[in-house]
Amino acid sequence: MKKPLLCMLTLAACLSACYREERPTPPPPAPPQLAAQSAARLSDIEPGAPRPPAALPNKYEENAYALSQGKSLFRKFNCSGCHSQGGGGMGPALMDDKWIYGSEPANIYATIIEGRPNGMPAFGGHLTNEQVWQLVAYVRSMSGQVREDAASSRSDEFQTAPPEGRREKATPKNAADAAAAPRG
Amino acid sequence: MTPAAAIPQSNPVLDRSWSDPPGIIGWLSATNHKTVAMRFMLTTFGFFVAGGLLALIIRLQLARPDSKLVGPDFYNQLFTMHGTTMMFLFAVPVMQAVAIYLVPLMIGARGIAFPRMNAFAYWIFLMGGLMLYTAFILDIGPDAGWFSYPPLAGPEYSPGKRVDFWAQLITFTELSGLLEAVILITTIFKLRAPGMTLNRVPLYVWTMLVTSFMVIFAMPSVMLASTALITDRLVGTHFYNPAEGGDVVLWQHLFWFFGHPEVYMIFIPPLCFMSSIIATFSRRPIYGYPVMVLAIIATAFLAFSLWVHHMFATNVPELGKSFFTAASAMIAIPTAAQMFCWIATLATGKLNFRTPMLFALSFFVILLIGGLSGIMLASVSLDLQVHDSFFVVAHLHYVLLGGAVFPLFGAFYYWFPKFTGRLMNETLGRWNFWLMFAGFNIAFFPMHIAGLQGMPRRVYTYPAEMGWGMLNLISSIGAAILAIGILLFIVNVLRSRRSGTPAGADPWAAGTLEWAAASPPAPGNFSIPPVVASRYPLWSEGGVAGSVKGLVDHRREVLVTSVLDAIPNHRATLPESSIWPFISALAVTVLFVASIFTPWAVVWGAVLVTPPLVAWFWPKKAATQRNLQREVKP
Amino acid sequence: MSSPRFRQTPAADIDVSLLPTYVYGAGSMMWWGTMGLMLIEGTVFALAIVMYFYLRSHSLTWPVNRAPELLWGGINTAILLVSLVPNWLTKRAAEREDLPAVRRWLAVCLLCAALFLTARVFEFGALHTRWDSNAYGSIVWMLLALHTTHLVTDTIDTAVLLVLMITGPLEGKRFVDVSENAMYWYFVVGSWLPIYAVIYWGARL
Amino acid sequence: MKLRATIAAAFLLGLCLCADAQQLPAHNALEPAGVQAAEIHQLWRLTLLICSAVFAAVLAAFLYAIWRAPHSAQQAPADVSSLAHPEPRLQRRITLAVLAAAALLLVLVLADFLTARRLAHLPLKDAVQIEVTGHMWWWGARYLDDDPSKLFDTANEVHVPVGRPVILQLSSADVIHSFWAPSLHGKKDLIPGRTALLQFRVDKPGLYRGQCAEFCGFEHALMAFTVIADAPAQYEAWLAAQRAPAPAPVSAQQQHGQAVFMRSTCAMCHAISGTDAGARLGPDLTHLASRSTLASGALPNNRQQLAAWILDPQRFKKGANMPATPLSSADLDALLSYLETLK
Repeated sequence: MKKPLLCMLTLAACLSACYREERPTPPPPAPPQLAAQSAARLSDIEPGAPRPPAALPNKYEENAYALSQGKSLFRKFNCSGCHSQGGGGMGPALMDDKWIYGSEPANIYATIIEGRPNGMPAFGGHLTNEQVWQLVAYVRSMSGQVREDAASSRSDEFQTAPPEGRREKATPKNAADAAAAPRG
Repeated sequence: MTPAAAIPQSNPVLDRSWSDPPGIIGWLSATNHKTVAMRFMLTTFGFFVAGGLLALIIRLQLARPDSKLVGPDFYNQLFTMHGTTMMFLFAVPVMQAVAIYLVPLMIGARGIAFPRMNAFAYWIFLMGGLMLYTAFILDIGPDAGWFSYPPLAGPEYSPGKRVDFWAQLITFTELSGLLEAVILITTIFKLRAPGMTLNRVPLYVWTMLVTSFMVIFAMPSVMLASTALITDRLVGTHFYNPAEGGDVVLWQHLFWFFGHPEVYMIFIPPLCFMSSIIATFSRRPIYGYPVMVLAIIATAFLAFSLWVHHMFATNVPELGKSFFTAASAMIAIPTAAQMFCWIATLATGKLNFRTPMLFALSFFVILLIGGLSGIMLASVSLDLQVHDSFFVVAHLHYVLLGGAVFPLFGAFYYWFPKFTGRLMNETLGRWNFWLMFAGFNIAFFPMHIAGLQGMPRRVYTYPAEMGWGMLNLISSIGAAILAIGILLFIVNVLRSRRSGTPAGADPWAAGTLEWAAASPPAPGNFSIPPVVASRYPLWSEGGVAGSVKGLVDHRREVLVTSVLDAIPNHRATLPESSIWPFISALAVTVLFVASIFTPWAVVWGAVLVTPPLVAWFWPKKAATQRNLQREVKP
Repeated sequence: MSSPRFRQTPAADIDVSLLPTYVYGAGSMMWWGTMGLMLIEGTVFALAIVMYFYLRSHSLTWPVNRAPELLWGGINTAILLVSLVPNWLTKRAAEREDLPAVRRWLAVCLLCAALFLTARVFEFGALHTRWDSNAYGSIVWMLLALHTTHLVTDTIDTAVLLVLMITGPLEGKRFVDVSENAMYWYFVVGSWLPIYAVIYWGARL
Repeated sequence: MKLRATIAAAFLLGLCLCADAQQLPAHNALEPAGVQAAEIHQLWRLTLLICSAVFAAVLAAFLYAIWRAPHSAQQAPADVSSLAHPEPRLQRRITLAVLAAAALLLVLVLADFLTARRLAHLPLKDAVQIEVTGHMWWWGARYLDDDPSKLFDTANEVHVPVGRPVILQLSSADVIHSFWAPSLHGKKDLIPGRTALLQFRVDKPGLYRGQCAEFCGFEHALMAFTVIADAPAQYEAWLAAQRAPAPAPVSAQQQHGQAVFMRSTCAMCHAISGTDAGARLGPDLTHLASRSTLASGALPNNRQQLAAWILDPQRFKKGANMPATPLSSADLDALLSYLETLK
């Protein structure tokens, strides 16, 4: 009675190996065809009126290793130099609910690749696609947008904010939405 | 010659009151120490086989240089799981599992103290093991080594839940191990047959007493360490974060303060498997009973004073290191004394080389090599060279297989007739022994050389030009032979269980009390509990001086005696079988597993765990009524 | 007290049918079980205190934050010490099998535990550090949380025993349970004193 | 018997393999090339001798015991006379044996103590100071000098002068690693938050391999380094060369290669002194072409392997942190030509 049950359980388990735990990650999730779209956008970079966000899910948001790689890249590439661990400084805060250029993965991807006015450099070419998606996943985790069990825990360094995995999920307010909302 | 009390008699009333209830619910409610112990042994053996299979994949991968069979990710999980399984799910628990079967029989008791807690400890252990293997199958297998050094095992470098499952496994197994230690200590101190004063206690029971005390003092250390690790990972504490005042070496101290005594928890019980087997097959008592007991106690004490020899390569102070070298060398002395006593016993005995004896005697080769290489590792300077190299892999397998697994297999051959009523096949047994012995040495001896040639541990591959290929190939071949030996053991068990020669109560004409019970023992062990007057009651004239009368048969009544001299003190009634230990274990499992994902699980988990625990404790009206009828106040 | 007492083991068959069916104190298995648990938990506490001083020896400033306020810790210690009295009375009543007294004093013990747990909540607040602030905060919280776990367990134990003493079913050995529960409370109080010293005065040394 | 045969076979094989490995960088605790390793090797020989003697003696006693003792049937009555009477002869012999064991242990402990003392008292005057940092999974080395302009970084290969003591200041950038060059000295852990010192002296010129000895994650197995012991003059020449910044690219292709380096992923992690590339996340590449291996000893350093490594590091080191860099063949060619100038 127990054996077939056990076999079935094992089989089911094998088929559903946990994606959250996979590492080192295989080739990145299929790149959304951003290059073509963004090529068009390159000409009229401006805040306000972002395109309707391409709601493409970033699979890395569910992978703990990719998120931790993103965190490590964020630190190593000195993103904190401007964004200061996400709390904001010279650059905008990334831990809060305000998104100037949109909170969707594709928006953040474009921000990293193309840069934004007022100081955000374009990292296109300097980063591989995979690295960018890892960073995108991590940046979203900074305001609690990803699964709690995949987001990073504390780092082995001075603590400036609670670990990503323990942050309240902020409901993103895109600047565009805020502008569109009737003022009261 | 056999005293009256030693003749097993059947007593249907007694059997019924000590039997486990029927049906599936009854199966889950079982609390008889033999039932629980049998499940415990089978479970630990299952984990042993699983850990062994992992080891075979490891050996397959390392058989050739630059092998691409498994990648680093899976390999790291493999060796972590292998180490964790063997240390936490096999080596320590199997010793306790055998003990909860044998100790009550050896001390002439009808049951074990706290039988429900015993069942609970088993279920907790089983669920912990299943949790770990479920995680492994789901690719959440821990991959930071069985020693989980932070920061590698910490939140930053081990993202995801892999190490959390490891840390929770520690909680499961330590909880189970600690409870078993309390049960064994109480059983040994309070349930001995009248007349079994402390200096008549069988050596094996002594070792379990000492081991249980070691468990109590050592295991809290790793529990504390792993709790700190898991809170570091889950709620952001800073125990191991040097930037916030923590220290990664703190983990190493706590871990090895447990980890080194653990080796002795694994190694001390088999010492007295040896003593039991050698006495029986030399047809004489072990020479130097007081020396043996004192040696075990000395070993246990010293075991707590040498944990730093695992950390010589860190920057602990030099003078401190010399102390630990001296302590590590000193622990060889009691072991040497024990070995000399056994040799003396052999030299003055009348020998009979049956399979259990072969396994026991292999100790003199394998453990001797392991012990001597241990002395090399204890030296600060030598250790700097061989530490974390394959030399250590060789050493620890010589100690743990030679010191624990070979005697354990001998013990299985020796007590199998007691467990099942049938003898194991002798021819298969000899094949089994020689294959294991040869396979073991072929597998592990070359690792000494590989280590000296500079091969580090825990590597998933090595470049061909290092020239380690041939040594590793030999090792892998040896591992295969060893595996065939163990396969033969399984075949032998399966065959003998059905069609082995019927054994009778005492097939080896041995001297200790467990052989006075039937094979397999009746649910209540002894229909007429004995009174003891000798260390080897079944050998000495008048060793079983008489019997205990007046214990009630229709309840689970045991005679509680005094600690030192085993003078009868009172009659206690052990509780009925109950499903609640199982349900409590389930609730605790939910708490532990859920707390990997959210710290709040500790709070609502506690709410979940409390009702079954209360139900477990809550007395039944009928049973209370029955007890009241025969109650005698102190 | 007519039951037989064995001074030494008789040589031949012995009849134990007149021996008591339960005893108090070190003779009983329950005493040894409780002792075992206390030994385990005592080891845990001792090691946690060692951890405290180890971390302290590796830190330049200690305490890293403001030292904990003395008020709530002091109140708690006082409550705990006071609770020893009803606890002792409970133990004595249990061993005399005086059911009304057992009920009364168990209830007082429970009250003490409830008071203590309430004060404990404030005590956490008065630590002036969080578990995730730094290693000092982590170890202080761990010490206090470990002890609180024991308090909670023993409070639940006491509550269950009180209900049992009121509703039954009762037999003599249930009084042994009460007596052992009281012994465990001694341990909870006894282990608090060094922890209190470490948390409050270790930070001020 | 089987055991003996096994030991003999294993030893013989081991010896053959040692002989084979002669051509390569030395990596063997049994072939010391420096004074520290030699001290330890001496202690090893003494320990091995004593332990072998003890092994032989105990085994002989054991075999003698089971050879001498009579055999019997299993059901033969047991002889329990020893429970009543002491056995003084056995007692004397066992006491003697235990005392002998204790005495031998004392010898070993003393020898160990003396070795540790000698190791601690080796002269350190005029030592070369190198800061070694463990990274997942490569080694950074910084040659210290009182004159800050003479500082320079290199990776995975350290040159040291023969006959002069070397002090390594070991620290870690991430997890615990352990520095172990078996032919030179025992190992020392690199622990985050702490600094450890390792002193050694190489007495024979040559190449010595070492490897990380503390499990540190995916590529723990392929985290090797080479210590190159040069004659003093050669060493000084090497120092001078290393202190110089990278030469400017000359040909158009090399210049194009440098541009590729600067605008692709390379410059995010690697430093080349004398250029804009200053990141310290990967090995310093200022004098890459002067090194004999790539990827922490995983590959030989030549154009082909370098190209393969750049295009797909994970093919060689599955867990490597360096990302695969897709480059057109023209860009790759140019990049390789540029990197080859970094002598």
